[in-house]
Amino acid sequence: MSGPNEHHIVPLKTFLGVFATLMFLTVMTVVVAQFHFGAWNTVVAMAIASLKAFFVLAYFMHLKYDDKVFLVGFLLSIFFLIVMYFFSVLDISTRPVLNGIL
Amino acid sequence: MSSAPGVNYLNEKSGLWSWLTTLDHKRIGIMYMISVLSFFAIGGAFAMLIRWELFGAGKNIVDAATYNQFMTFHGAIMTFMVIIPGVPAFLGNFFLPLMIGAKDVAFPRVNLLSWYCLMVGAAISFWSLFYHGADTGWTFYTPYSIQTDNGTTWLVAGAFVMGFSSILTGLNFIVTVHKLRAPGMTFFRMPLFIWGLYSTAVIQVLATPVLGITLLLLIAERTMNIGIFDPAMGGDPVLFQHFFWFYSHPAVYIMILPAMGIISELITCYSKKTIFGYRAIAWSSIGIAAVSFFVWGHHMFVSGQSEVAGIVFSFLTMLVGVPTAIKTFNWVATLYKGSIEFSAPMLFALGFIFLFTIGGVTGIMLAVTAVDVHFHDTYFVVAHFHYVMVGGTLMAITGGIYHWLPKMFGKMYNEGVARFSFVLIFIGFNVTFFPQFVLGAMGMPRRYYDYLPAFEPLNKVSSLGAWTIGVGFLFALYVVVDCILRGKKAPDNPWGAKTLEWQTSSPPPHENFTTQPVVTGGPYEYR
Amino acid sequence: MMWWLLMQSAQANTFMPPAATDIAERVNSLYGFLLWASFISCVLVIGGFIYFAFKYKRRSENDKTAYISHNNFLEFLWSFVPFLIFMAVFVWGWAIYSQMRTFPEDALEVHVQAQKWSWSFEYKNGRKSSGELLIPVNTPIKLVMTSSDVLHSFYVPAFRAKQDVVPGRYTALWFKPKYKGEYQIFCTEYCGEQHSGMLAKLKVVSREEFDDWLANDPYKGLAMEEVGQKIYTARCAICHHTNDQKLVGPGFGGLFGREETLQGGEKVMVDENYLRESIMNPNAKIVAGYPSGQMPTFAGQLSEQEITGVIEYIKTLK
Amino acid sequence: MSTANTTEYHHHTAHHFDSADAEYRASKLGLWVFLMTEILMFGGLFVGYIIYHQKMPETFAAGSKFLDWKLGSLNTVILIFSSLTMALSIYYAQIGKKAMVLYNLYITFFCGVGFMVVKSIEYSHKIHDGLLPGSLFHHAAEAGSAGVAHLPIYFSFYFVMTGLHGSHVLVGMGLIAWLIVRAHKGHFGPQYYTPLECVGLFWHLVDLIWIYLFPLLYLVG
Repeated sequence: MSGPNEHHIVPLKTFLGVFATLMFLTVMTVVVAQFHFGAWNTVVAMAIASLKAFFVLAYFMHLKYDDKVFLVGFLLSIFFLIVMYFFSVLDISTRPVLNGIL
Repeated sequence: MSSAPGVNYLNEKSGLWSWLTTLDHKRIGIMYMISVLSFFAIGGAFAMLIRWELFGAGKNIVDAATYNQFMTFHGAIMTFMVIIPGVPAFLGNFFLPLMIGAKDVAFPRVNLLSWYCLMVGAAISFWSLFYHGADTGWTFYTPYSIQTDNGTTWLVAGAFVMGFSSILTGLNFIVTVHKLRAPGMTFFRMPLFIWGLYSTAVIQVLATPVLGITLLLLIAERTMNIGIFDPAMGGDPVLFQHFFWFYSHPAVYIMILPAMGIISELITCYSKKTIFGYRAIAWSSIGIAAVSFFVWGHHMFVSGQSEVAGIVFSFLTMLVGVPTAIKTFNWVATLYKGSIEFSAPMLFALGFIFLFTIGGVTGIMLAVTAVDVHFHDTYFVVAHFHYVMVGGTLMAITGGIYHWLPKMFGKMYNEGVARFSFVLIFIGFNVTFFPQFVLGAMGMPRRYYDYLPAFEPLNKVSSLGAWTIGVGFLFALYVVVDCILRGKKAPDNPWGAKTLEWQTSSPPPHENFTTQPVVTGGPYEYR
Repeated sequence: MMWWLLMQSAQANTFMPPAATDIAERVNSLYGFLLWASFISCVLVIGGFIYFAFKYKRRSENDKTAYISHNNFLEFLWSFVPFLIFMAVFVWGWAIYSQMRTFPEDALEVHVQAQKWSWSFEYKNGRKSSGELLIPVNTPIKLVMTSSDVLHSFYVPAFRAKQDVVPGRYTALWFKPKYKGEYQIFCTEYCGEQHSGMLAKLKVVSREEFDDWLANDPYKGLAMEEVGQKIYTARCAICHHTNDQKLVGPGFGGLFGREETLQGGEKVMVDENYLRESIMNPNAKIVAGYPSGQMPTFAGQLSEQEITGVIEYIKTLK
Repeated sequence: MSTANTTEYHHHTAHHFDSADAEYRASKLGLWVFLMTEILMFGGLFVGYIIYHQKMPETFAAGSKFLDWKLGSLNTVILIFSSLTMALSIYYAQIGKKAMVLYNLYITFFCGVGFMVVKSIEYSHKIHDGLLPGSLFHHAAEAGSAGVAHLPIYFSFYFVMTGLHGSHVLVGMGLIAWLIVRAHKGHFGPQYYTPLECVGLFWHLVDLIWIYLFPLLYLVG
């Protein structure tokens, strides 16, 4: 067992680097939104957002250094969200055309 | 903080204030016990009134509007205030730390907060009665729940707050199991009740927030008419059902998984035999918890859900049947070559297997799409889930209360009356709900205030049975009160059980164990 | 042989109403199989534990018990065998379910409109009826259904047919009745105060009788208030008495010509205009003591003749 | 600020934990479990949003035109910066610079204030224009010939999602204020910074949710 002293300390430089990356990605997402890729706009926006989320999670939230239980928990909650989305859409997208009034 | 002999968690401090501000998991467990039993009495009273109204066709005691309120409050109280907190928050709170050899749960303040959430949520729910009550059924289906002109918003808000209680309990249990096990208590040395509670906690944490957001949207729907679930505004009412059942189906397992855990404890203890297939039962708890998130659409086979979705959900529902079957067979196998004592808790455990088996096989019937089309929203469904929730969970809670009364209060209960209460409840239960299977097959829809004359004889039988259950539970209540007030002093381990909670004094001291227990083997080493 | 006997007896509609379509008979066979499979499993499990419980009853406090931790073969067996049975009934159910969901091309379409708390039906030629669905025997019928207020569910037990009726979209249901007769229609999705009264009759008649009926003007030779009385029975009686007793809404007896106080304190005279407005736009002027939102609109559902008929009928109720 | 001079604060480990470290680890696990519930609660909303976005893309495209992406971007920058300062406050606690802990907490708090100010400017515009959820909606775009069906639903999602997020920012600000009070008393140092770490995780999650909300609501059209 390690005391709190031995907890991993992320160096200051890493934090500043992550911040710069996040700023850059924010500019990117705004710039990219000006182009019209049709349905791909959402995909690109979500991809950039997920990249940003990765940096926040890995460094600001220390997931990269911490107990892997936290990572498992986080992924578990994302997984069940996908389950919720998948099965709801499975219903909605396969309803017969007759029902397409909405 | 070693305590003097004779000092235990009950008498170490006194006064109402010391209870309301306590951080001891055992005292919080007792407070949950009092509240859950009170809610059970209220919900039970509604059940008695429902069966009185349904005793004959036409009006018996109240009009249709009032009946719908009875039906709604019976459902909402029994699910949100009785069965969901019943096992985890009451028995779990008291025994989880004891059974893993911990001094308390990980976050005692959060634990107390969860009790207050339940109380405040319940108060808000009952507040709806000042606004003409609520008549949506506990499922709050839109758009009826948006349109109905009464206190439904309060009931929904109450359920929302009670959701926090459930989440906080689950959170506490997960951390406690991970971080506070006694030395030597590996995951696979934990009693199966703990496995049940742990898998329940996972569901509580992962599913309840979705109920929270759904109810929040429903409140917004009723106050601002936001239209997300309202077809009049372009919303999709069937999506509400998806959101609702995404929580509420796993919630069914919040109700039954810890009850199954209790049964594993009772069966081993009263047959003095190690559990058959420990790992299979432990893993099946986790398996049920995981698969429970994939099956919610079986509540929606005729809701306007697509055919493809119906078939996929039917298939996945079958998968949940397998671990459930495993548990049942393993309990039966545990009895083989045991030394079985027909004490009251064991009778409840055996009663559980009896009723749960019937509840289980009818569950498979309902999971078959083509057959469910006929049974959906009929009394067959009502009978099925009462067999599981009452015949399962409530039988387990009652058996568990008897089993652990000596530990909780340090006193013995009246075995004779306890067995008598079992007989009444068991017989009354079957008389009430078996005819409802037949009524459902005949085609009587649920949530009906009035019915066709053809349904009358069986409804009469059912009502008579319901009152028998009511009397049975009064006897059970007598056993509990009598034990607390007049019971003979109990030894530390009256049943010769092997799990850790019996290795400390009865009632346990403030920090549960005077010396830190060290675990060297499995939980049921009856050799 | 034994098995055949069992299956035969199971098919005899155990507790269910007599099956009146081919699909209902197929559901019955599956249900029969499930009943027997369930019965046998219950006997095995329940019989098993009762036998063990008595055989290994505690003799003394010092009983020695066998230490049996697990048995992989047994555990595999009782996981795998149920799994096979579950898969079998799943596939069997799937087969029948997809027949229920596959609509025949040549089906006779009837439009079903559900609202609190009545069923009304409209045929292709514009013929309407309420409270009674008349269909020809041995013809596939497709119901295209929608609701104008909340969820309802259309259920005919004898056909093993059920489908929720959802506002804002159409859902559909089909069946092909084999026998002439009268069947019960229930609403099986909770829809408020008179949910249990939201019933209707389904009459299966011969093709000729049906064609006659379809071509008929239902109100031929009836006086206005008689037209109104018919509508009253099918659509209004669930909430309004003919005397002056309150049910869900006010009783119609003595209503006409009375002065009522509205929720805001305003007074209104119950005349033809007020009655018409209350039928078409029920929430515009609610009399004090009644909740709003209970009554659905009948605009677009009743013809001019029918509305006038209802008003005239109310006038006759003293 | 003379916090460094006060006598060393000694945190009492709760009686049921073996060590301060066990308590630290348990607290963090508890907080992560709590974050899982937050993810699922917001996630439910996101699922609803995506489903409706797929169902009525024109409505959502038209709706997002009414939002000011510049204000949205400004708020994104503010929140990410506050996440940085929050992380730095923990960093300085770990290396024992108590004054820097305080500065960073103050900056984080005022970033929260800034976020809420921008948010309230946006809200008051929407309220003024009648771009409100559901039946409260009374903007001309719905009635006009160029109107899009179901536009109120877009604003239902907008207000529910940003409202719920905003309430989380407020809660986070309250927690940071509490941290500031404790930091003034010199409670945090290399030996004990559990509250900083836990509130920090919560604050980052609020940031994380905004990272998804911003493109979904303001940009994707």
